[in-house]
Amino acid sequence: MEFLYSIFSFLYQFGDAFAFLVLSSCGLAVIFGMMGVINLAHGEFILCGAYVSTSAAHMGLPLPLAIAAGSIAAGIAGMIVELAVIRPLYARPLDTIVATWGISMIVTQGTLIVLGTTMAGSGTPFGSFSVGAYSYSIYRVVLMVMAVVTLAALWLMFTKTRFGILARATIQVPHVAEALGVNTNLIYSLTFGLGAALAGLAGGLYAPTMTLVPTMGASFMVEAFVTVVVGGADIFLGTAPAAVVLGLIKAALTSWKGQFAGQIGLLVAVIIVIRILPRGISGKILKERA
Amino acid sequence: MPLLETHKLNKHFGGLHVTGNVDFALNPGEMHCLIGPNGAGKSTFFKLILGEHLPDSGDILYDGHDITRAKPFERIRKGISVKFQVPGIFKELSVRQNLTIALQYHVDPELLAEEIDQLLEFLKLADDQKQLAGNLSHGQKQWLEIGMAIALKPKLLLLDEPTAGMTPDETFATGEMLQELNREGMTLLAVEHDMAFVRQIAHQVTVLHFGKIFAQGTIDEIVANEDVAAIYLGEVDA
Amino acid sequence: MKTWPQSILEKSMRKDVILDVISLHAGYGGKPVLQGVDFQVREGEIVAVIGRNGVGKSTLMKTLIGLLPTDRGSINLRGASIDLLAAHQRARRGIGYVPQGRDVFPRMSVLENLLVGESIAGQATEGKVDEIFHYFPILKERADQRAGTMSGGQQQQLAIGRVLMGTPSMILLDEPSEGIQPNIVQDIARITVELNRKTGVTVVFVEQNIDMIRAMAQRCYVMDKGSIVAELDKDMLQDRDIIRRYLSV
Amino acid sequence: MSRASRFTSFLKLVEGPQTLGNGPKFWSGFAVVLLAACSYPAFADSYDVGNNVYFFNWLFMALGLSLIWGYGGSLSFGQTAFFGIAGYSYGVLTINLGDAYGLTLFSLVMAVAISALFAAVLGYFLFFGRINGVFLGIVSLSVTLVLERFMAQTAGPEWVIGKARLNGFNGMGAMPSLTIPWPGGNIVLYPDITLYYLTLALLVIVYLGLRMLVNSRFGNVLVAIRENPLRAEMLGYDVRKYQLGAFVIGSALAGLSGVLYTSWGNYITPASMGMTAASLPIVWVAVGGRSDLTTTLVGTFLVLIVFQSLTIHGSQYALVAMGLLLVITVLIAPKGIVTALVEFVSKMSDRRKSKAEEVR
Amino acid sequence: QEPIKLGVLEDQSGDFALATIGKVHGIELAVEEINAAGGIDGRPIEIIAYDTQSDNTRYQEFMRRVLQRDKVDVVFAGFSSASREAYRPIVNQFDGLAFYNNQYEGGVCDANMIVTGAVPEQQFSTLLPYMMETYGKKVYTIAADYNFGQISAEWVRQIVDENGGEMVGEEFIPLGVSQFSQTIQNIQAAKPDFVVTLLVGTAQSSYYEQAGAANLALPMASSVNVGQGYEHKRFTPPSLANMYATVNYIEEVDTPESKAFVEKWHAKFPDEPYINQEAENSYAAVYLYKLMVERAKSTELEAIRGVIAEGDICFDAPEGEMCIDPKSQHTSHTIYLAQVTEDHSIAFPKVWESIQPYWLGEAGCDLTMEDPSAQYTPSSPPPAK
Ligand SMILES: Nc1ncnc2c1ncn2[C@@H]1O[C@H](COP(=O)(O)OP(=O)(O)OP(=O)(O)O)[C@@H](O)[C@H]1O
Ligand SMILES: Nc1ncnc2c1ncn2[C@@H]1O[C@H](COP(=O)(O)OP(=O)(O)OP(=O)(O)O)[C@@H](O)[C@H]1O
Ligand SMILES: CC(C)C[C@H](N)C(=O)O
Ligand SMILES: [Mg+2]
Ligand SMILES: [Mg+2]
Repeated sequence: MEFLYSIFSFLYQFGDAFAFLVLSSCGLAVIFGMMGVINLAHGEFILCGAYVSTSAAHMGLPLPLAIAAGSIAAGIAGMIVELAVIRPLYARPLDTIVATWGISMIVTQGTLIVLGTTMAGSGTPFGSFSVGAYSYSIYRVVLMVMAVVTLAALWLMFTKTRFGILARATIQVPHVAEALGVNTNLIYSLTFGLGAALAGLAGGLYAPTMTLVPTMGASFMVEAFVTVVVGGADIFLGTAPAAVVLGLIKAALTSWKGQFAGQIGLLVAVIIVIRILPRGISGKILKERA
Repeated sequence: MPLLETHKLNKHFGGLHVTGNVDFALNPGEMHCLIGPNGAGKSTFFKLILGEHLPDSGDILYDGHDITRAKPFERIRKGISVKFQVPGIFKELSVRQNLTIALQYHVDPELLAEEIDQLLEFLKLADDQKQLAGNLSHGQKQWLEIGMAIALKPKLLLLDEPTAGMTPDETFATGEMLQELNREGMTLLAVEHDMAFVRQIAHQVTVLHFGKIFAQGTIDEIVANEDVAAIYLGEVDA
Repeated sequence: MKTWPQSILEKSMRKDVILDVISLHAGYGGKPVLQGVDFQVREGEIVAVIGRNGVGKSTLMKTLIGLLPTDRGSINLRGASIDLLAAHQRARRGIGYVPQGRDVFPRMSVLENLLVGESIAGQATEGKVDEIFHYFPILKERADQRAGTMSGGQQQQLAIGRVLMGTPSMILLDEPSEGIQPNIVQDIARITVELNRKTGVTVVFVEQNIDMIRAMAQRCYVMDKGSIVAELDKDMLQDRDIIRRYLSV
Repeated sequence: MSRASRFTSFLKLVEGPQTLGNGPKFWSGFAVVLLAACSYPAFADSYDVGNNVYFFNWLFMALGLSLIWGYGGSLSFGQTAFFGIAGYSYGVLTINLGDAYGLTLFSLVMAVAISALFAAVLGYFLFFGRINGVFLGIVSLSVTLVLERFMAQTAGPEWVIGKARLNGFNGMGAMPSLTIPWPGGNIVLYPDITLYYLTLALLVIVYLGLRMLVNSRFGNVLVAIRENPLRAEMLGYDVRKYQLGAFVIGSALAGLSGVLYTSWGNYITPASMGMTAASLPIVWVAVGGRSDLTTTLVGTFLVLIVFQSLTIHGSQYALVAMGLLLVITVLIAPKGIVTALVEFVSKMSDRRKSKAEEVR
Repeated sequence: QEPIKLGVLEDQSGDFALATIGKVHGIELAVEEINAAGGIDGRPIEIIAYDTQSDNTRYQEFMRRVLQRDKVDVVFAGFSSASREAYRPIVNQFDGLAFYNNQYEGGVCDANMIVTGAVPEQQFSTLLPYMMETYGKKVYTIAADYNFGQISAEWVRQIVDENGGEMVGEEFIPLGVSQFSQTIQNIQAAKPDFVVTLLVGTAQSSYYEQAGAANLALPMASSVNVGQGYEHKRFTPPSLANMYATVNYIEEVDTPESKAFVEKWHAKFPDEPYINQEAENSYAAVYLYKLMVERAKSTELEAIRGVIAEGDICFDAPEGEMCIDPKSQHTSHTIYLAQVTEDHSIAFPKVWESIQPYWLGEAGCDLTMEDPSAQYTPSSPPPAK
């Protein structure tokens, strides 16, 4: 029995790490994988989702709706940013690093100035459950489910819908896509908006469990980057397996040697993975297939 | 002794056998054309010779040395040079700089400028030498790349569709230029679909089909070959 | 206000003129390339554009489809100016464009590449994919291969198949024979002519391959230094040497 | 070629297609700026002198990144790793060796060498593993973040090298400043006039040296690799070696920055390898115009000054203003603000010239 | 009269702003009061403040600026110990006087520094015996993985040991980590009687919400949380229920002096989310400085240190009396045991008056004799004489 309990607890910890990796990274992955843009303002879209959903919850909106509101708000913010700042930069993707870094500074400090140093949380719903000697938060299980749902929805959207095909075409050879009748500006806008909305979703989902401060986005960034890199440029082939591998590494190291080991383990994993698979997991899969 | 030899060269991508047991030999001083349907494996064969792809099995001998596993740049330093099917130039550098980079280790620094001027003249790019190479028209890019390839003064020059996008006159001029270089001792292997060009320059022609050598001979023999006509030439009057 | 010469005005009013290009100027960021291009294409025609390297043929094609802005002059499609339309809007009006150097979507499968072409029509057309596969069997065989790994000639076929997916009423082809094996060059010429007969599609193509020009073109414009310098009619196109001469103007 | 002419042709490399600013006009401008820089301490107060030394400290790292990224095309997001390694090395060495007999100068050289060595090892894995593009950026970022995390937890007494406590997140202090042995009393290089001249001299040497490097054949190959690595390889160049070479040189310069910074403030901290610190060099270099040494130098210096004065005068709005400035710069000046200025000025002077000709 | 220049380097933006904007306000409030009452010996105080943006290099830049360019008489600077260590060499180089008005890991023995914040011996020697008596002797520590956390954890270990308790676990969390599922489980596995939480930074404080959600209903003790980051105000009840923190001040302190203080504070800064202990330290520090200057009749460092050496620089702060210890130039405090209740209100089950910062002096730091300008820890104390 003890043994089963510890298996459950490991699975729970793995699922928890997996959910965090998936949710914090998929917005970044969409924007990076589809558009080649390294979005250093990713954390600020998460912030946007968290703040909006928490405010909505404070105003009495039920939690699922509040989270949706956060995600939508971040998506709209993303589309605005894309229009104003990112669009002129597609030809020189590396410059987006600087631009999004600037945006991140503006948003973080702007939030501090306008909304103050912190926002009161809304509290984690659903309570807890126990297995053996351990008690667990139910909401964390919801997060795990949401991670899986998000991945599935993304996969369907990009492989089974026309939008996915057009989006990938637009990113790969924009002028030809345009000449074939694709409204590339609209595609860009929607793709970036989707990435931002996913970041907002992560923010909304994690908001009840976290400190709400203007710099909160930063605590998602390392995990997000690591997952995207290990996954490689193809987000659907890459992100899920990367999150599995990294989730295992993180859960195992953290339970064995503590948080420090878990963190360092993640970063070292990147270096090792890239050494073995220079194009990430998806690069490997694609090569095999071709 | 042949300058370039391959023994049972094999390469596959997934389930697709792109070259299958290719035994090929190229004698020094020869001008050889490689033709064959689209997707026959001609470019892949080039990439194997250059080391951009490594073969699954088989050997490549160059000048008596086994270069099967050598790094691309090592092969180049042994005297091979190439123009790709899709022009590969330094887009954000000027035409002149493109040539400088190709020539700088092959020419005495004192003579470099002069040499480049000559080459530019020859490539009809003298007027455009300050242009960024990326802004050239498609045909001009082809010219530039040929220029970089011959700047290395290679013993063996590989050309993948050198005249694509050129007018017939330009194609002819290119042919004459290559013949000139050949007279000076360069061996040449070219992939082409333009039969007039092949007729103009080729001593020998090899037809590749599904990664295998399908026919070999002079251009007249090849044109007369009905099987080649069926898979490749159609009713072209070459 | 600028007044157009009477004859051109007249011509542009003619009902069967599908494409009317008047004194077109365009270039790259201040560098002029097209310096007053005038020509007309009638509905259902196949017209070739020839000229030496670097005279501006591809630039003309890019300007027609809208990838480069018109600096001066105008482009009229069926009598209406399209100068202010973005490329995708022009495509939606039935212009298909096959760029020089093919430009397939490298990291997408062959089939996905074809599906993008549907955007010209704005919707999927039943049975279209099979039709394309019929014209270019290699595409069917390699439907799942990543387009970037197809051979040069295969990519060219894909690029042509891709625009046909959208059933365009006018196709702009930039050097379609480049890198294609001789018998498929003949096939492409044949297919184009066949399509033209069957559907009345208008074709404007840039080409250097004399055989292809002769096999396809009903009329031919010669370009030099950014403008049209001559026009060859059906009879002149019978003579290889004339074409050859004009190709090297 | 005679030795003399070889030497002059070597010197001629300070000019060439790979650098902006050639010809007598540029060099007279350069002389004026240098002169102004040399006489600056005579007019400025000691705070400004020391503050400028502080700005100078960072310029080496920026120049190194320009070489690696702007010229070589490899975006390294982890230059601060070498900065930090050299800074800590200098601290450990000088705390153990002391500041007598010019040992601090020896430590400087050693610390830079250590960071170069580390760059060589890391770069070997990266470039010989054919890692490039964004992935290179993120791996190098990960390396620097690992180092930061690691150094942050070395607070305990067990983390000591010789006499030097690493001292975790709080940072390592109490290392001596650079000291020049001098008959009749060592000269300690506090952030004042002597250090100013020393750093300035180093800067001029590094700048001119790099100009010669990028205009040399090595530099030609480097930009060729940036433009088209496959083509460069097919011209017979071992691409990986050139990339590694540039990476090591650029990283050693980041190391030099680290040593100078550590000696300037007698302090080095893990935070100097963190995410923010790692982004800064990229921002400096991109804002000025990364593909040229001069624009990088001027741009970095400008950004440092502007950001500092914004912080002084902008209170809480400073960070917002900085962010806006970055976004606007990137949008209106694609090749960097300094390059844009240069192009604008030369266009204006062209126009004036042609007008003058018209009149004639 | 020539004003006395007071340099202020505090983080008004970035990671630490949440806890430190109040420090600037505390200084402003005190200065306003003092100036209204005629200044220090008739000289008004002029504040010269820079925003250090939670960035160590800004401390280095601005410390040089205030000392060299602005030529301030005294500087109040720094929240994180890293920032203090970043500027300390510069203060030493220019022989300036700096106040560090912050609770920290202790051990700075430097004649150019005056510390008004509380140190571990003041907070733990009070907190831990109480907790062990009340809840039991098995202790689990989670601490930020850097100097403050590690040294504080060392103190915890030592005091638990001295009081016959047992450490059943200890875990260090890198700064910036915000996810705690595994940590929560590790704690459950170790079955402690209470948890010592030494979490730093806003990301780490997410622990409380997550532990609450997982129903980890263990009592908690802390020397930094509540008193600095007012977590009980930011998280929904009852996630901090049964948290005990030793603070030298927080706004809930229920004395007439404190109430008056809170009132005048809110009159000036109506939007202040919370008055934490560092805000009060900073406020009191201005008065302590005033006292020293008046006593010394000078702002010269030597003169000031002279009056400190006399040993009776004391001020009746809102928390109660605080005095400066001449040997270490640290400050004695009234220590309140703040208990967070089920609904996140605060009770004070216990108060200790005038707790001395004893350790440094006992270990051998004596600034009246010599100035090593060093930082010591229990495991690396001053060299024995
Ligand atoms: N990386 C790859 N992955 C999968 N298939 C590939 C890859 N590279 C080439 N191929 C396939 O191998 C075959 C040979 O391609 P190759 O480019 O050598 O043809 P080619 O003879 O040069 O044709 P063309 O005349 O059209 O240029 C083609 O069917 C192509 O689709
Ligand atoms: N992106 C560009 N930027 C600047 N100039 C360009 C650009 N593309 C082409 N040019 C210039 O415009 C002129 C015309 O180029 P264009 O590509 O239209 O020629 P073309 O007639 O299609 O030649 P080819 O037969 O070689 O394809 C050339 O001089 C070329 O250098
Ligand atoms: C507890 C902390 C927030 C402050 C403390 N002075 C430090 O070491 O950083
Ligand atoms: Mg090919
Ligand atoms: Mg063209």
